[in-house]
Amino acid sequence: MSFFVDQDTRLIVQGITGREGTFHTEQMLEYGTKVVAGVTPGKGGTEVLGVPVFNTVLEAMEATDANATVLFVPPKFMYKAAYEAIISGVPLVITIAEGVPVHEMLKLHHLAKEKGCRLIGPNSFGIISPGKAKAGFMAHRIFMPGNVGIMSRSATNCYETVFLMKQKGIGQSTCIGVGGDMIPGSTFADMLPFFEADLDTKVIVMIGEIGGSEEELAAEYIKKHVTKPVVALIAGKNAPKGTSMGHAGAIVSPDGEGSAENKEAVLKAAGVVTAEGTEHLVEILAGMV
Amino acid sequence: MSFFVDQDTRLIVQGITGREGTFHTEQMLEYGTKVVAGVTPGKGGTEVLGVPVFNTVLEAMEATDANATVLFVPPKFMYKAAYEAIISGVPLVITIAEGVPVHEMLKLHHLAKEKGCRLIGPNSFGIISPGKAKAGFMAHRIFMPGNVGIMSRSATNCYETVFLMKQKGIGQSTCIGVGGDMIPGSTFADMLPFFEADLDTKVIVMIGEIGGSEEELAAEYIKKHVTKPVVALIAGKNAPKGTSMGHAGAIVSPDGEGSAENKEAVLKAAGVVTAEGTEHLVEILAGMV
Amino acid sequence: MKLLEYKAHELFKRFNLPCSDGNVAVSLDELKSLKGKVNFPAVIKAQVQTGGRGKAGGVQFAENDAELIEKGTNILDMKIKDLPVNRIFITDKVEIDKEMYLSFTLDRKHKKTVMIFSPEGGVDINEIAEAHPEKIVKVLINPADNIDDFVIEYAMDKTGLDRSYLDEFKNVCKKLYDVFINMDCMLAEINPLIIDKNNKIIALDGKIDIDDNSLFKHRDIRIFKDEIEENPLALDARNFDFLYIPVKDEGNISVVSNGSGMIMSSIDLIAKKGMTVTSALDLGGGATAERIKEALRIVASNPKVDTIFINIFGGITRCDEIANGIKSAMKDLGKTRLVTRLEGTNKEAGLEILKSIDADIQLADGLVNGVEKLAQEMLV
Amino acid sequence: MKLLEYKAHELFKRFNLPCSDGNVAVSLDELKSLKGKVNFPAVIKAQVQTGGRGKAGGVQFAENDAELIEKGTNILDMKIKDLPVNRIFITDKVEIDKEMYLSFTLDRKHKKTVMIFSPEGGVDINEIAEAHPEKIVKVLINPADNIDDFVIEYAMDKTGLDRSYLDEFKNVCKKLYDVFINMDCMLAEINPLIIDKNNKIIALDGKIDIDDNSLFKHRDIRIFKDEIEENPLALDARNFDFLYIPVKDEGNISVVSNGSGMIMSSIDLIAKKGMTVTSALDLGGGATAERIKEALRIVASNPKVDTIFINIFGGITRCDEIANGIKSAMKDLGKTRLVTRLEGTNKEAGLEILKSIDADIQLADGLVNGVEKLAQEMLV
Repeated sequence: MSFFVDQDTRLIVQGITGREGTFHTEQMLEYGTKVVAGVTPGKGGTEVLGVPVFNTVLEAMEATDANATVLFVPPKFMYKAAYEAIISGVPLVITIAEGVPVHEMLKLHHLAKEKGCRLIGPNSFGIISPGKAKAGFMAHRIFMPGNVGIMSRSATNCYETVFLMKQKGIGQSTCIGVGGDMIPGSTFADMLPFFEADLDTKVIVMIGEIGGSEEELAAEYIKKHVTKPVVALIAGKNAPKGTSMGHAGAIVSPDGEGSAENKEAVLKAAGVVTAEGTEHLVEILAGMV
Repeated sequence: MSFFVDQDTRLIVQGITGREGTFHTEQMLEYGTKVVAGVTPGKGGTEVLGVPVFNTVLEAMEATDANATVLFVPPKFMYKAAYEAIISGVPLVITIAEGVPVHEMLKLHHLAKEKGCRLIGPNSFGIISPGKAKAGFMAHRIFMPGNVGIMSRSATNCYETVFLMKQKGIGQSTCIGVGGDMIPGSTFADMLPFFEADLDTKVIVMIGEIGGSEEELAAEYIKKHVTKPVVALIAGKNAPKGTSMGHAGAIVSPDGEGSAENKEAVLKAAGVVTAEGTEHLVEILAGMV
Repeated sequence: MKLLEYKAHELFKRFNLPCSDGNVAVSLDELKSLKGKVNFPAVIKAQVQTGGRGKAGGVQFAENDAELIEKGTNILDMKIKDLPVNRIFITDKVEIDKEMYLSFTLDRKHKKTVMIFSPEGGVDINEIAEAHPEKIVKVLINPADNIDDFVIEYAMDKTGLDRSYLDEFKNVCKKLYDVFINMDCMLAEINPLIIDKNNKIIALDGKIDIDDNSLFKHRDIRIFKDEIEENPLALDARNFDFLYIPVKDEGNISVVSNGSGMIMSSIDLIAKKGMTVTSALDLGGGATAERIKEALRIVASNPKVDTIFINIFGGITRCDEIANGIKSAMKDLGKTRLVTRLEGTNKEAGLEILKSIDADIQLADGLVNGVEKLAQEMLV
Repeated sequence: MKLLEYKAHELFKRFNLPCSDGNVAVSLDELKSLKGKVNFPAVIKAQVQTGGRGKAGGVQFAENDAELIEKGTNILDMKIKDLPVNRIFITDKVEIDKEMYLSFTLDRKHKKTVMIFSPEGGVDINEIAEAHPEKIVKVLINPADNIDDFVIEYAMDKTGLDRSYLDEFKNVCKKLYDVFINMDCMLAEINPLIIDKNNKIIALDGKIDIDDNSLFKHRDIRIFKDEIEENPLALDARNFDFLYIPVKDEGNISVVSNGSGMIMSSIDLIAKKGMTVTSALDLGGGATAERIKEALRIVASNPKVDTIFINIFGGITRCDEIANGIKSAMKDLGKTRLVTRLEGTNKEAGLEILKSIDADIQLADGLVNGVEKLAQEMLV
């Protein structure tokens, strides 16, 4: 099971009857995504935009043979909804909510791995394969098909990047928001084998930021297993220590762990090209593709 | 990590200070097994037969770089000891005790799979690679090196088989007791890929019995993935329905599920040769190796 | 171990499952002492470890104390399928609007708990499965997990149980799951689970089967095990930590061996030769002469047994110990014939001892040879 | 959110961790009312969100009520690192035999809980790590699991803590783990964890840091958040659901943007040009004109800010709304200079509005161009 969202994706929207859920279901349908079911406990039997709604993910899976779900539910209900999706056997679970309690994400991170589920997010814009399908809330008009695969902790830095790419005529194979929270369901390193194997991806872009060790772990993996060129941007070089920069995950420990300097050094040692900012990143890409 | 026990196995004995633990540690050492550590809570710092004893598996692992553990603990403490071994990261956990509560084994079965641990037993005689090493309590004198790989739910049927094999000069690569309880940590199907890949194994013997679906699941796997010849024996053809035959697992449901007839039919359909009894089994083997 | 209905009911009460009050009586005196405690109309049910009590007259209704005593005494005097009714269970007669089925049991193939629900109930689940397969839903639950709300809702949606029962149904599912997990059940079943005239869900009758290996955790249940054991030989054997297995009523051979696999193999080969085993006894490991003697005594005390097949493959068990045990048992065995196969540690010493016994003991070399000797013996 | 010592102590008590009694006072009156409740000798400790209170005189001892009142009042009048001492915490002075360290925190790399223990304590864990690395043990714990006995025993064995403390140490570990899990802690630390003259293990001082995102589950803690927030602008911003981030004291630029990534990118590029950002404000999604106005007011109210860099990449956010917000904010901003970069939905309409404003607003096309304009502005 690839984590890519494309024509073969049959998507469930959990929280489809909510304001956000309905709005983005419409957007996703418009973009060509096969939204096959919605789930809202207590609203089973109804329809939203022609999509049948079920009380449980289990029933939605059985009735529609869905293979992915995106969760438009508030952070305080995220754990319960993602837990249900994982236990019900959905192979790809994409979570949007920002500010999920850390202890709940710790549990979900391991639960998903143990059950063989690919969990994306939280605090993620979702996944888009431009021109094919999207699962998430990203402003899809700025994306265009191409051969750059992007994975990003930040939505806005990804938007800025694809916006500048479009001006230069460079498109994307797949863009994934791994999310800005402290504990992601899936990490950069988890994504790399898929981008490495993906025939549509020629160059891999990693938009990281300060905090945590995901970029370092990705560098380790790249060194050993990735043959495609990787370009990285680390945001937050000038952020003060011990202060979260908005993303719960973007925080350098008082002892310096998670600093941009370290991340850039490790990435460079792994053969990754590092950019100063989004415009610089796109300049580098223009010279590559 | 192979599940085979051989010269590279560095074994922990949990419950080493107990009567059974000490006796079989002596037996295993005599046979050439590298028993590197013992674990008994509260007895840390002592020695048994020159083997250092630790309070916890974690410390034993760190101090000795062990890669397997065998549990000589009573059934009512098996859950706790196996749980500790799995959580402490021992890759191979062999459990001997008969009569572990079913609900505890259900939990351990999944826990081991989720943590990437190979759990063998319970109600198992252990694992022996004749001439190399053994981890368990089997009467090792009747085994001899050779190229038949055996996996068995029953200790006595395995003994009888290898005893008869010896008379015909046929030896074993590795013999594994998957155990006679209702819920095994690892199943026949879990063992097959290892026997299929093992260069020392030419023929695979499966000594099954009534109850459960392990032989059927093995047949499914054999059909798809096993190229080596497989010979099987199903004990309990004449056991009454709904009555356990001693092994907690050897019970045919009142509705006939787990019957020997069904197992033999499915195995034959998968290309497996089935034997009437242990002597017949060994006759078949004599014609093969 | 399978609990009798009244004991299952006691567990349901303990775990706060909704069920009507129940009373137990083992004698006329106890029946009389129930005066004023029973709600009428009441149902009186025989408590026996077998099915078909309804057809046998083991379930009757009482409208008042007089009827209760008359019919109760009547049932206490019955035998159902040869089993004496030692105990009756008296509950309210409930007005039933709908009968359903709910159980938790093990799925050995997936190594998980399976919840089985059907809005049709009152008969055996296999009958429901044949008549209304679409009205049965099965959901797997991970052994380490709680039962999730969504599993319960799924079961309702799939079978069409009205969502107005959501809260009550959730409550029953969670409580029965508590019983299943906390009591180490192999099966926890409510059948029928009824909806009464007031739209309340009530557990009317239940079956509980508890994992024997967990009984060290459930001492209160453990003490009932002997009480309900119907086979005195099995009881006798358990006192020596032997396992006694009744095999076929019509047989005349008993197999005594060490190890479950060996016992099954022996029975299979014997059956293949057209003979019939009536019982088997597993000695377990490390049997002493004294214990062998007891084992032989136990199996021989079944008058149907005229031949004992002793099949020992000794590892830790020493063949001379076995032989000495046989020797000292001989005077208790009367005319019972013995066929003995010894293998393993101290085999020769064992055979010497057996040859020295002045009795009809056939000695065999190997299991197949043993069964052949047994066949010859039968011809004698 | 980091709890002050007295609040951490309150949690320790709630979860039955062994610790001495404590009292809090915010005023002379409260100090007086403690008469008879305090055990002497006592320690009086200033409660401030900063380190180094010991050196500043914020920790003192009292032998009797008179001293308590004198020294307590004294501390309540202090400022420590510019922060007024609003509250003091009074506990028993304990006779210490040994100071140890125990904490549970997150290991982001492994996504697990890590237990950190050292039989050396009383100073910062990083100091212990430098001086006695062999005396620190770290063990990973799976997030969904309880803390197992063997983990605790391992920690003892590795550090050489005498096994006579096993039961007491297990108790402290399990209780602190309960705090960590049940209170959704980022950090639950006892330092020093002491052994007193009677060989009892006692939690003497603690640090608790609770996950802000979990506060909806912990209403009793939530109400303390505003109370301890030291930055009035951050508080002001939170009322509008903005996030206000103090960056560097010495800067003069404030960044207003939508999205954490965009804010970090802006600060990075600005720093690269040799300019210094003093604060940033994250608008979040879907800002209206009215909210933009409030955001600009908040960042401008810091007298150090003479320039605001507005960087909006609008998706759902509409650029004309932003422009109208800027327009209506102008009269509040005084001499503050604005550099604005708008991109996305209704960009042209937004630019038209901005051009119509009679004020010094630099308009930029793209982020890099924006930072260049900002650099030019600084030269003016």
